[in-house]
Amino acid sequence: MFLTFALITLVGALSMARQSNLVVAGLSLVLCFLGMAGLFLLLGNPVAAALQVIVYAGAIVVLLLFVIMLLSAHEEEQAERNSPIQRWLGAAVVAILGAGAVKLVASSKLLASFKALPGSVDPGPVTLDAVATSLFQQHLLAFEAAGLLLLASMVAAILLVKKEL
Amino acid sequence: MPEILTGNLAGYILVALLLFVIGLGTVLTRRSLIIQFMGVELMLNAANVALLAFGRFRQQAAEATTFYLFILAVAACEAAVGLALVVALFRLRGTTDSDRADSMRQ
Amino acid sequence: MTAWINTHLLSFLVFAPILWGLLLMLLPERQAPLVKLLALLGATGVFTVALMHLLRATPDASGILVREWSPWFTAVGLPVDYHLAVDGLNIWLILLTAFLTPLTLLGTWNSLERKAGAAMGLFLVLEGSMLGALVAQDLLLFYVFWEAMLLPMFFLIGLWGGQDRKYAATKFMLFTLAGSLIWLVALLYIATKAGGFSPELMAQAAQGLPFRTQFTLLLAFTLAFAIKVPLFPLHTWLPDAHTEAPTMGSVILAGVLLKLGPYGLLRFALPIFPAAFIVLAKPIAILSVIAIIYGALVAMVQWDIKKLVAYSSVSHMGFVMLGICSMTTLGTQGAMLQMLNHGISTGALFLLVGMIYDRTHTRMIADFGGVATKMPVFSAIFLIITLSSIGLPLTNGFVGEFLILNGAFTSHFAWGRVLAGISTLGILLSAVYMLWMFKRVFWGPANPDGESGTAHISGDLNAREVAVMLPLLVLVFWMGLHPQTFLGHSQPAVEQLLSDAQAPGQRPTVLAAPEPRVSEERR
Amino acid sequence: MNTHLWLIPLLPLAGFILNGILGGALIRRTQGPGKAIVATLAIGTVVASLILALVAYTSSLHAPEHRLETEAISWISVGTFNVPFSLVLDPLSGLMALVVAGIGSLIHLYSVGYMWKEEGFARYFAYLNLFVFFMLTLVLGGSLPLLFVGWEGVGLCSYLLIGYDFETESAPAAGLKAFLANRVGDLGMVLGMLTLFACFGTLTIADILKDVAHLSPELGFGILTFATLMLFVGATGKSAQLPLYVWLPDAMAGPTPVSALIHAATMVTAGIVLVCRLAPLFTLTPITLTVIAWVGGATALFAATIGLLQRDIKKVLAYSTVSQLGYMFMGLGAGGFAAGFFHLFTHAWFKALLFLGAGSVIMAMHHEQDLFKMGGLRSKLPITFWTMAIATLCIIGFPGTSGFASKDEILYLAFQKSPWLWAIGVAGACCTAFYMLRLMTLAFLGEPRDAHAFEHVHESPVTMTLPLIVLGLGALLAVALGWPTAFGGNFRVEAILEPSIRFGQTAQALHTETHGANPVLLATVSTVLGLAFALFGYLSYRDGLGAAEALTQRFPALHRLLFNKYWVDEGIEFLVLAPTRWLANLLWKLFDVILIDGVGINAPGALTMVTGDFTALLQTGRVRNYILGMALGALALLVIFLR
Repeated sequence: MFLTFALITLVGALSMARQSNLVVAGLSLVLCFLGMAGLFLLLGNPVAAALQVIVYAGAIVVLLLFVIMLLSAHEEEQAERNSPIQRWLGAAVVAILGAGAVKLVASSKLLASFKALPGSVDPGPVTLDAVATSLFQQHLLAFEAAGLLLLASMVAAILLVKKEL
Repeated sequence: MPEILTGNLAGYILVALLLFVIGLGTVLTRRSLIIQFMGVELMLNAANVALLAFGRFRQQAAEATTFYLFILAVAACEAAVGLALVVALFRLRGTTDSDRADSMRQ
Repeated sequence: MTAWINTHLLSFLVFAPILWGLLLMLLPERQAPLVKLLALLGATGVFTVALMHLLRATPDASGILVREWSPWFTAVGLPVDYHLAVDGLNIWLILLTAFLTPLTLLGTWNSLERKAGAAMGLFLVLEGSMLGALVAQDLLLFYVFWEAMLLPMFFLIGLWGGQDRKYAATKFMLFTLAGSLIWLVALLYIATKAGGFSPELMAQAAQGLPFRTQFTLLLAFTLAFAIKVPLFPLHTWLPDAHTEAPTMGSVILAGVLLKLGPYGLLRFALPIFPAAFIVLAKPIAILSVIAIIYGALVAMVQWDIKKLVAYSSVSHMGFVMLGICSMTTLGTQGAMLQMLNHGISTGALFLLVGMIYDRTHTRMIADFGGVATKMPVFSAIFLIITLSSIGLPLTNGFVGEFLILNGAFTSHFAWGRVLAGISTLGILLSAVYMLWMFKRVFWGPANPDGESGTAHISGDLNAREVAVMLPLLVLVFWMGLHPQTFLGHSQPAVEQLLSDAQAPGQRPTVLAAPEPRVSEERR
Repeated sequence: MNTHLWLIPLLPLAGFILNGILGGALIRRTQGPGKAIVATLAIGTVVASLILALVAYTSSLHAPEHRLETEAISWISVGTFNVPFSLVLDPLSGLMALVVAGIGSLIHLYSVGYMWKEEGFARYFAYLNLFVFFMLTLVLGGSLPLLFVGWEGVGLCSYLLIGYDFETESAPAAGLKAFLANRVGDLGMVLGMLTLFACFGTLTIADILKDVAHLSPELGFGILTFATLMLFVGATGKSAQLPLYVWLPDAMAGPTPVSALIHAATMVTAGIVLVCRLAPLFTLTPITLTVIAWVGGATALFAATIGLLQRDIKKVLAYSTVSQLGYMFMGLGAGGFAAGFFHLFTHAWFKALLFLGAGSVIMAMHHEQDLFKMGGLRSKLPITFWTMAIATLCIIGFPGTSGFASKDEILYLAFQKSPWLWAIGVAGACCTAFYMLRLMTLAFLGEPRDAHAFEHVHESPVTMTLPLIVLGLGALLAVALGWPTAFGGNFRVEAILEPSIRFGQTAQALHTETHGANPVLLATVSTVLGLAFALFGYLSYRDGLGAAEALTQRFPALHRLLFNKYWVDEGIEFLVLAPTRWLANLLWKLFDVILIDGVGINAPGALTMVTGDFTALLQTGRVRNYILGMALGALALLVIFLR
């Protein structure tokens, strides 16, 4: 199961990265997010999985697609000029980082110490209750701050896009 | 079958890292602001995966989910403001190509 | 009020102009006439207060006339005092500053075409910071004011200057800043050794240092002061700054700002590093003589009147430095007097050049000729100031130069006689460039070109301009006929300074600041 | 005590201030009456000074050491350096003050007529009063700096008065030249004062001279020689000696009365006054005296030869003045301080007279100064002619005149110093006789060469002729002050000046090698030669210019040399001024602009800018590039920390 979802996620991501049609890229992103939601389920976290589908795959990607439609920018524009350095350096950085990631994960003793779930105390899936308790008891202030942030960004977005107030 | 493909912590972290790298690659190699934006979303989500995986394996799943929620909120804000900026730029310059928005050059 | 002034006179002198100037800068531009009036009133008020209180003050045992002293703050274990004092060394420089400011404001009343109010406000800020540097006795405080002077001057040149103002302002800023930053390093070094920023502590600490270290530190001190003087070959910022600055900037630059260099040397460098100073005095004396001759020669071939006067400043300030480096009472007293002389005559020259520039919008010598026919009063005044500048006896210039030459001639420095002999050439050359310029501008047939400067002159000086020049003329003759007024105060101070320098062992014990009385009251 | 001495210089100063500030406005308001008031004020102050000086001089004769001194008023005082304002009236300064105020008042009077139609009437008289003030300060000053006040002050007035016609091209240039040449001399003066202060610790003349008497011979005669040489350099500047004489001929651009007062009678003699004042000091330094004698002799001959061929009437007189000043220095250098001063005294009368006469001629000829355009003026200007004739006789040393007495004494002393010096002096005297007769013949005798101008010539007004007559009388009577002992006379001036010249001295200090000579024989030789040349001068020009032109064609090279004044001005321009300007430009353009500003200041600035421009290329403004940079940085950090 893990392998399936992981592959869905990575393939979605890669397809998003290489797609030239923006709409298709957005849809690939949805695929990627869905795979991620599956991974979250495997981690015993249905709350996160649900949120992932609703907010990311739903709201955010839809927002992206709306913008693509609004600006009718389905295709990437012609490049003004070639920048091979940027491309090759970028590719090199990505390659090194990717290789490094694989090597790191493979050789990490820390990660290896969490080889499997300590079976004796499987906490069971995360419940909405637990999340709510944590959210509204320990992190109430942060929650309020997040709310304020959302409000502020809403105002900012409106301000930026609106031609005249 | 190697252990990593069965869904231990290392597997999740590897997925998260690869997602991050793919996101970074997108930002670095693509010019359309919208798709670069998607790359950024991907990088944020890579963090989410790592966060939740660690939370699960270190017995603090509820806490991790709470922070996942916060990341979600920030991502939403970022998406809203960022896309608004893209729209504003398009209005101003008629382009969504990040390379053409280079008036910061001296 | 009177009581407050009595105890806080120096703070008043420093901060009143600064605050008043900042306030005036906030007023809108359309109020410019009012702002000018307020600025003039403020400057006159400061001068009146300074004159009334400083001349009435009686010196205490150590020669201090007025003092304000309280701890200020302690930074990384080094106490910094808010220590202001007036003694024989700075009293006349303070009065000169306070005197020139209102005169300059009045003299350039209509010179600035835009944002005149803001410029005058800025000018008051400049006055305040210069006064601050003159009265500061704590080296960190001095440094703060020293740097604070740069900003208003920078903006005066950069915003109200001539064509190349940006270049000139930047050059002025970077040149002086380069010197003072190196100085700051030395200052902090010696401060950590001394455990404080008072010159007395530093002098004690310096005595304990190896000679090489003392010498290096003194070099850093001297560099900052020499740039301000400016000493050859660090002088090239001056002609540009003078030429591009608006009249008020040039006047105060020549009148006061340059004096901070020699003053700093006398006030801080000499007492802190007496042994090293005696060694360094010789090369500086040689450089001063070069400056005297060089400035005069270069002034000779200038075609811009302001530039000519600027190079003449280099030459005159060379005399000041020579006097100080002679390490004799005669020479140092001469230097003290010459600083005032130069402030009066060169300040007056810049004012006069400004007056004719207001009428003709040109400063090129070739554009003039025959001005004396059109402006007889102006020419007469200009001639008198010119004569004072070339050191004709009975005017102020002669006394200063003569004392300096005598000082240099009788100094213990072996080459003193040769140097004094060479620098007499400066007296000849000053006559060459000043009178040659006078001849070309004022005498001879008028420039036949209809577009020339002379053709644009419509009238002689008006009452305001004459009123500006009259006090300066009075001073020219007063200082020439009775220099004792100005030498009397500095005589004991200079003697004390030099005897301390020659016998550094026996200086009085270090005084400490009084208990933090003032700061508690403030709370 | 003796406070009234102050009034002697201060009265003319008051006249200057009043006329300078109010005179111009007054004349603009009221024209004629205004001018009268200005002139009265100017003359009045000088005449008052003259009377005061006369009174003071008579009372000084009864004072101890024949000296009157004022109280010292503090001027400059720093530690041991003390220079007070103080005046001293002794025989030397008293006589000089009388000459200055006396001739000064005559010339003031003369100027009223001469300058009446001028725009700057008030300005002129103000300057003239100022000059008298400074000249009296110079003469009476009790300390060297105070003397220097007058010294520089008269230079200033000379500058202002030469440049009186400031709207012309030449007058300001001449004024500038005069001031600068004087300043060169003043450098010497300043250096001399510095040295004397270093030696004696005082600059009061009386104190210095008293110390000189006690100076042990081994101590510091080298430095004293330096000091006196420097003072003499100052004197060459003011008294127009070689090589600084060049300003005096040009100074003729000033109004003629000014030439008479400043550039003939008084200011230019300041150098002689200075040397006489410090006579005991100079006596101690024989090297300096020798230099003075030879410089004086050289100048006397040199200037006289130039004077031979000048066409401008004032230029002839100017070179004559330079030459006569040379005689005075020759006398001083030969140790005859009294003789030098006596020549100063007689010369003041007859040369002032010559200039004023020339002024009268020039005015009559409507400002024509070319001798070749004059001629036959005797009948039209009788007073001018006869008074000038008296002066001519004096200057060529016609036996029995004052000029004969003073010049002969100098020549006699010169012979004692060196026969060659005497020969130079006699040669100069011959030239003098020639050019003076040439001048008189060309101007007054023969046929008028400009008939039109001649028509309108008439004698000058009484304000101008009266001074001529008085000066003529003075020139004749000056002989009363001294007649060479060799001719059975009494060289009274020596005794009169004794208290000044031997001030503070106890013993006769001067011992020079003497060449035994018969004074009568010497005088006869020089006089006969002089008169012969005078006759030659008369004959050459009696019948117009023809004979002179013939001479010119026989010696073309000599003529060109003399006519172009040995190309001295051109030489100075080429050797001194041009290199100085070149050097100044070089310093400015090379050092200031290229080396200091270019290499030192702007090059690092430019380097910074260029570096900035290069690094700015990295700043593409493209967000992707920035992110790439960030990623690279992060990668580097990772490599560093995870390695």
